[in-house]
Amino acid sequence: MNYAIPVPALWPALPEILLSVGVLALVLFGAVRGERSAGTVRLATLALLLVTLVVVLAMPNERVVTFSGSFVLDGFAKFMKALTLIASAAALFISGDYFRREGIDRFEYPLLVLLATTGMMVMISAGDLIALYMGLELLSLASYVIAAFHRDDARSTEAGLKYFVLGALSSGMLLYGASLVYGFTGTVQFDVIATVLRGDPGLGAILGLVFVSAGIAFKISAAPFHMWTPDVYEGSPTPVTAFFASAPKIAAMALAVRLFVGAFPNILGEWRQIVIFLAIASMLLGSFAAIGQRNIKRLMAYSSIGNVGYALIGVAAGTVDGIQGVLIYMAIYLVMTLGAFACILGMRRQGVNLEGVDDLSGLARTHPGYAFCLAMMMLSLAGIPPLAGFFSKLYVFAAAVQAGLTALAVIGVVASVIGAYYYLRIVKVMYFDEPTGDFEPLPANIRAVLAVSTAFMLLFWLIPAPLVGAATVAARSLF
Amino acid sequence: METLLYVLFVVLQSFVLLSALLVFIAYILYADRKIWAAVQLRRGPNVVGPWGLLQSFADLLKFVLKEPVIPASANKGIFLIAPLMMSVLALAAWAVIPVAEGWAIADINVGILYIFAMSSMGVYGVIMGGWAANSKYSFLGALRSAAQMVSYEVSIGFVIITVLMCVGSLNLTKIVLAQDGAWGMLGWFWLPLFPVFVIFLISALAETNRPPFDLPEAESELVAGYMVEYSSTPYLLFMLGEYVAIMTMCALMTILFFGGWLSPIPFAPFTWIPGVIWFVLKMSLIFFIFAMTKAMVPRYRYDQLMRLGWKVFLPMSLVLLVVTAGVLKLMGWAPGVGG
Amino acid sequence: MNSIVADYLPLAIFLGVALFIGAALMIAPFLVAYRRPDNEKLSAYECGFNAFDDARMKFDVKFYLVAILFIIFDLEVAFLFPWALVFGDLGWFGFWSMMLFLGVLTVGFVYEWKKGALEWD
Amino acid sequence: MTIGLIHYLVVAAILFTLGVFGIFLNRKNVIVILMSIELILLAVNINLVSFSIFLNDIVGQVFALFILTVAAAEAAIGLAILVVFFRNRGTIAVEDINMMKG
Amino acid sequence: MFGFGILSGLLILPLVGAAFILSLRGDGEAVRSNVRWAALATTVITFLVSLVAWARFDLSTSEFQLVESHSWLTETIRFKLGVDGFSLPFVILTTFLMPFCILASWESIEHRLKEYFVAFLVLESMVIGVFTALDLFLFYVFFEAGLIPMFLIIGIWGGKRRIYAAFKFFLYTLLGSLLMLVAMIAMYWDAGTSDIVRLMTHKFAPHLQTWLFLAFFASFAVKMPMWPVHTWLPDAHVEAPTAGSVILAGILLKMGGYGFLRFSLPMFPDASAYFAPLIYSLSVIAIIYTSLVALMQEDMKKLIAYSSVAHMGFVTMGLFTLTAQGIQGAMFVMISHGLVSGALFLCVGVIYDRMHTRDIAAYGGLVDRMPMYAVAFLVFTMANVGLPGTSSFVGEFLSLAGAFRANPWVAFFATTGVILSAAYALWLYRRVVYGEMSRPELRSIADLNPREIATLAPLLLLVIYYGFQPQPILDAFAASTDHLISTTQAALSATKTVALGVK
Repeated sequence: MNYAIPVPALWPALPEILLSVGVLALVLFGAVRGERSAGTVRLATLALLLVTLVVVLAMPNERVVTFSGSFVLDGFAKFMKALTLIASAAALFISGDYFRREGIDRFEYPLLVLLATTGMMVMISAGDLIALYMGLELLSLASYVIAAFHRDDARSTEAGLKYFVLGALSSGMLLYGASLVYGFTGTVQFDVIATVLRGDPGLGAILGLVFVSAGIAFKISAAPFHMWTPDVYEGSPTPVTAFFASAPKIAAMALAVRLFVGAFPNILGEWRQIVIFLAIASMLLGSFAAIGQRNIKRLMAYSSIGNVGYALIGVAAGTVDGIQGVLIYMAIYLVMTLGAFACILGMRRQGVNLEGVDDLSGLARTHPGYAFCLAMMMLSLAGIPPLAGFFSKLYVFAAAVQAGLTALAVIGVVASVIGAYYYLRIVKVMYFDEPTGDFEPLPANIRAVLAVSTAFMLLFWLIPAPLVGAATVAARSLF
Repeated sequence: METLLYVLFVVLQSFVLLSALLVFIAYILYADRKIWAAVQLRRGPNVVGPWGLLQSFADLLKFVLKEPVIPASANKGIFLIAPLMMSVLALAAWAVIPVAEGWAIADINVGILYIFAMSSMGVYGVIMGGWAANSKYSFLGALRSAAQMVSYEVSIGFVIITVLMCVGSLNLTKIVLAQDGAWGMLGWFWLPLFPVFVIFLISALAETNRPPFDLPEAESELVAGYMVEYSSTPYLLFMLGEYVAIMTMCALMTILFFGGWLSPIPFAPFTWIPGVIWFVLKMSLIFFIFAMTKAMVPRYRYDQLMRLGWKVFLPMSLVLLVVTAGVLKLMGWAPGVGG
Repeated sequence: MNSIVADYLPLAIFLGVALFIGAALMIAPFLVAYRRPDNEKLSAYECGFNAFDDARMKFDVKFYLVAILFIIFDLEVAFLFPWALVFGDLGWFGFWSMMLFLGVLTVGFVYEWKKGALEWD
Repeated sequence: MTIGLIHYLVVAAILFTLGVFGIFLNRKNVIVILMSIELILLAVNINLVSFSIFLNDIVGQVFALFILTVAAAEAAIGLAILVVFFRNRGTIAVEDINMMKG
Repeated sequence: MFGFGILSGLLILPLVGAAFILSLRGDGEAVRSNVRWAALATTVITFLVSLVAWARFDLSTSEFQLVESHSWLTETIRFKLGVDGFSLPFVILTTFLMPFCILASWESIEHRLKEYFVAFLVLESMVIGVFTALDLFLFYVFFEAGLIPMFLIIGIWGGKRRIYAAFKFFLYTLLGSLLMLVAMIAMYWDAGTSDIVRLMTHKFAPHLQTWLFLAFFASFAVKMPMWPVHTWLPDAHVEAPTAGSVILAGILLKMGGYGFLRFSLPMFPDASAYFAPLIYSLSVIAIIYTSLVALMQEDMKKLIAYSSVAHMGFVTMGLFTLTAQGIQGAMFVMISHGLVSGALFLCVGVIYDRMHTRDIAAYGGLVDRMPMYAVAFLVFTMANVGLPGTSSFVGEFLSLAGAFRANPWVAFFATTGVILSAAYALWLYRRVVYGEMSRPELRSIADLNPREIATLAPLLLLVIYYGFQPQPILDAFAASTDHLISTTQAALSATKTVALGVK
């Protein structure tokens, strides 16, 4: 027996390699330089993320498989990786002021974000269950830590603890499902699983699928597996919440798509029921539970649950158009969320960061531009055209109707009307109520993110082609 | 029927091995005290039996007859299980040690992993005992002891890996046989892997809480560490566990670095001597080093101890591992399983 | 009897015998020794004082750090075992993979060192 | 009676269920939750290893090894967060993890 | 260069004006004046451009004209604009009413002037988009996007219960139109295109038509509004500022009618025929019931709002008769109502600006102090009643005639509605303009100022002009109406033939 393994093609994993090497180098740099290096490390991390983004974009669209099938590079991976990188970079970009002012500006934060990003990239490119698990855990472990990053704050640590417990539980479920899938199909590789399951899948594999779905539902915070989300979003430091709401969602959704469409395309009937259930539960819960919220971060948590529900509609369709819809949805959701969180980060009065919806009252008087941006984010989240958020919903609904899931689309529509109520409430507070106090001027980086995201929201409908085209290419690569 | 006979046979074997081991330990204890005494120009045990040779047995009797005190605030179940666990786990390691070719109760193919596991589990006994006693001295002693044991275990792990790379098997017999060759004791691993051997030796001292690393039970600081509340045979079992662990370490060193039962000079008159004699001799020799260290070296401070473990031994063993791997690979000396 | 059981049965038996010896020693004094407990005897030892405060107190987080570090490095060893076993048959790719792995760990180690996780004073 | 795959699977399923229930029904101590999580991962490993033997395919064991490692890292991080939480709140009782509600 | 035509120009012009207003800095009186003039100039220019479009429009054909098409979401979902005889009058109506809205807001809006005019201009652009869009999804985008500025207009510059009204307005409309969105998607997949022109010739299966019709109905009925989903309208009208009410009644309500004409009738002829009795019933209920409700109102705006609902009942009734008279009548009612109801709200605004109350009981005897106002108000009240010689008469008469052909009973009940409308409108007029001048504050009330005259006079002239000369308007959509009738009837008979053939 000879164990000598030929060297696999490394270039498809170049982005991941870059990020990993970057993390290691920056860890050393930070460790040697000490606490003063926080700013430098953040800048370097941003630069690294952008360089990686360029590398990702330079990758070919054709499907390349390496590391004995564990690693897949295709158009889908490219698209999702680009989104993830943008999300991480933006979330990091707006974090600096907050951490500095809270006095927790340590160089570990950018590095943990970087590690989480690496994990997400691995997840997105996963070609088998092991790679998937490794990526997922790299992401999760880093996430648990940054949730509790404000280690002297009781809420932050509680958020970290909750996230950890439920995250670990969900990993456990996912793994249990994965072990069953492995056992009953005899392989961990997605494409082989797909081939094996062509005939009668058998109870064992279905059971595995159920557990895997539950685990994924946890990770994307789809109801009824969402319990951790509101607490974690509320408790974590705001930039961390911004990060949680953007990048990992995208990666987890990519994971769901990879698994469902990549590994289980032949038992679509089985998983579609699960996904439909998750979608409906998430949309309704996201709409109803958010109505009573007074904390804007908590509100955004429910909003994100609802948004996952809409994105899952596209997954449930299981067609090229459905996946395309999911991709567009996630891309637009990303911009909206980052914009919204940039606004939330700007809510600062007398050195204290505020989180109450009521603190926004009369913002349109005191900061018209700021209020306008936030209003655009909220209306876009509510799915009002011509803002980009409408188109994200349009594509998933379209896919659902095409796949014969009209009832699902109708439920989605009803849920989005209910959801519109609480988004409008924020607009109302800002525009209709009297001001109660003034915020500090917005830092330049938040201004920049706000400007870009608002412009995106407003102008997407005029120039949708680049995103839509890219999503189409990406979605096709899976089929 | 056949199975039953086999089981009985193994039980018998186990009894023989364990008895021999315990008797050996009785004399090792005696030797320990004698050597210590000699270095300090005392006489050591000399009353019970000729030259005090039966001292250890008298001690045993005394332990059994002493009142077993269980503190009122202690967690009784765990308090009693801890010493039992410590000693049984230490003894269990001996199931796989080949004292001579084929002379092992179970010659399993992951022998070294098994020993590694068993010796690691000793820390549970320490923690449980220290915690269950519900006394500050024992609690602190247990923490210190646990931290110390795990710190050095890391280096020991690396050392074992280094040796394994030269062997290509986890089976203890194969490790010994890999050192067999025309060069005799010069072909054993202690010579080519000398720095690794030194690390292992010192780590073994720390791992077994031997002086100069006996911080957890240092009488000047913690009275008797995690054992402070113990008396009678529970105390005896802790002591027994420690000494068995020391013996295990000696045996392990013998196997890993000194060719196990092999004769140091690989020709006629010496090869006639049974392997078990060589094995015991080598163990005794290593123990002599242990005893002399105890007698001569002053005790470390706790921070020095941890510094040594983490900042000296860990990087050193890691570097040695990499260097060894590199050399083996470059020279093509690495053994193949079936290439 | 299949081979795994054949290999490990003696182990179990040996363990049983060791347990028997240990338990016998443990029980012996309870049967034969003199026993007369009193309050002083049963209270926790504290250099002659009456014990104040619970013994299960907060302790230095350093111990905990050591435990975490230990887990990390011991697991590293868990990966090294199979690697070392087939070391001779591994190609250069296998060799460098592990070197990379060790390198990553070393970076983590340097980080800990610099962060002062290894200081005891 | 020979011990076959199904027995291993049943044991794993029982352990898994115990773990899940341990998380949801436990109302006392967070450490118990951590232990339950380990129990779940243990169940997974039993599954993987027995499947690996049964299928005569090494991948399952490789997977199990990865899980072991990650589980340890997970436990380390979990405990670290728990320590920080304890420092802030002075308790690790499950019912005290309640600062945020709604 | 990019092939953008005059219709895009119409869309963009108000936005350009809005951008310009946004770029003005400061809050001084000079700036406020600039903002007003800029807004007025923008709307006037837009109106002039729309006249150009009218001039270029060929009345003799039912084809879509001034068409422009750019790639948009996909190759099949395009950014396509164009007008035909049905949509052009609405475009003109919109651009025409806008300057009056601006004028009406000249002084009554005191705070956040800039945002106000920006919202109006954006709203104008969106409304023009609705009437010119030739792609389902593009239509939907404009249709919904108008909600945002309207929401803000009601919510920021409205009356006491503005927040409640704004939310009600928004959520009602949103729910209806999102159902329509699902239907649009279904149409897209069924026909493989979202091009309205091509969809008009696509034959949807009758079963599918039913569902699509209901979904579109959900949206347009709310927008119209039809009884019983009209309840948002009185709230919105009452709370909105004057100009907001004008836009709402004058233009936004017409989107529903336009939607029926553009989608329901030509695309789902079978379903339209099938549901016509339902629509008749709802229309008749709306006409009679809301007229009765209007009688009970103490609030002037609310009264006019209910009267709008009643008039919209004529529109739906006329449309679903599927006769030439009915459709022409409905179109005419819509346009005339745009002028008349707008003017009535402006009239209310005039006295509201002076007295800050809309309570009917608070007024009385205005004729003594405000003779000019009394005349103008009289004309518009008459027009609202549908007296011959005003534009409303033509529309109501035509739609009643159509209804009579389709179903005499419907026409009979609708006629009662006309009588009731006379009752409430005249009663309103009597209570406000005649009677005792009970309150001392009224003694010093001033008559129309030049700005108000400039606002009301053109409307007054048009209302009377079209009352005598309806032909120019009727000509505008004559060709389109004929085309619609012929294709619809053809489709209906085709379905019948198929049904008979199967039997």
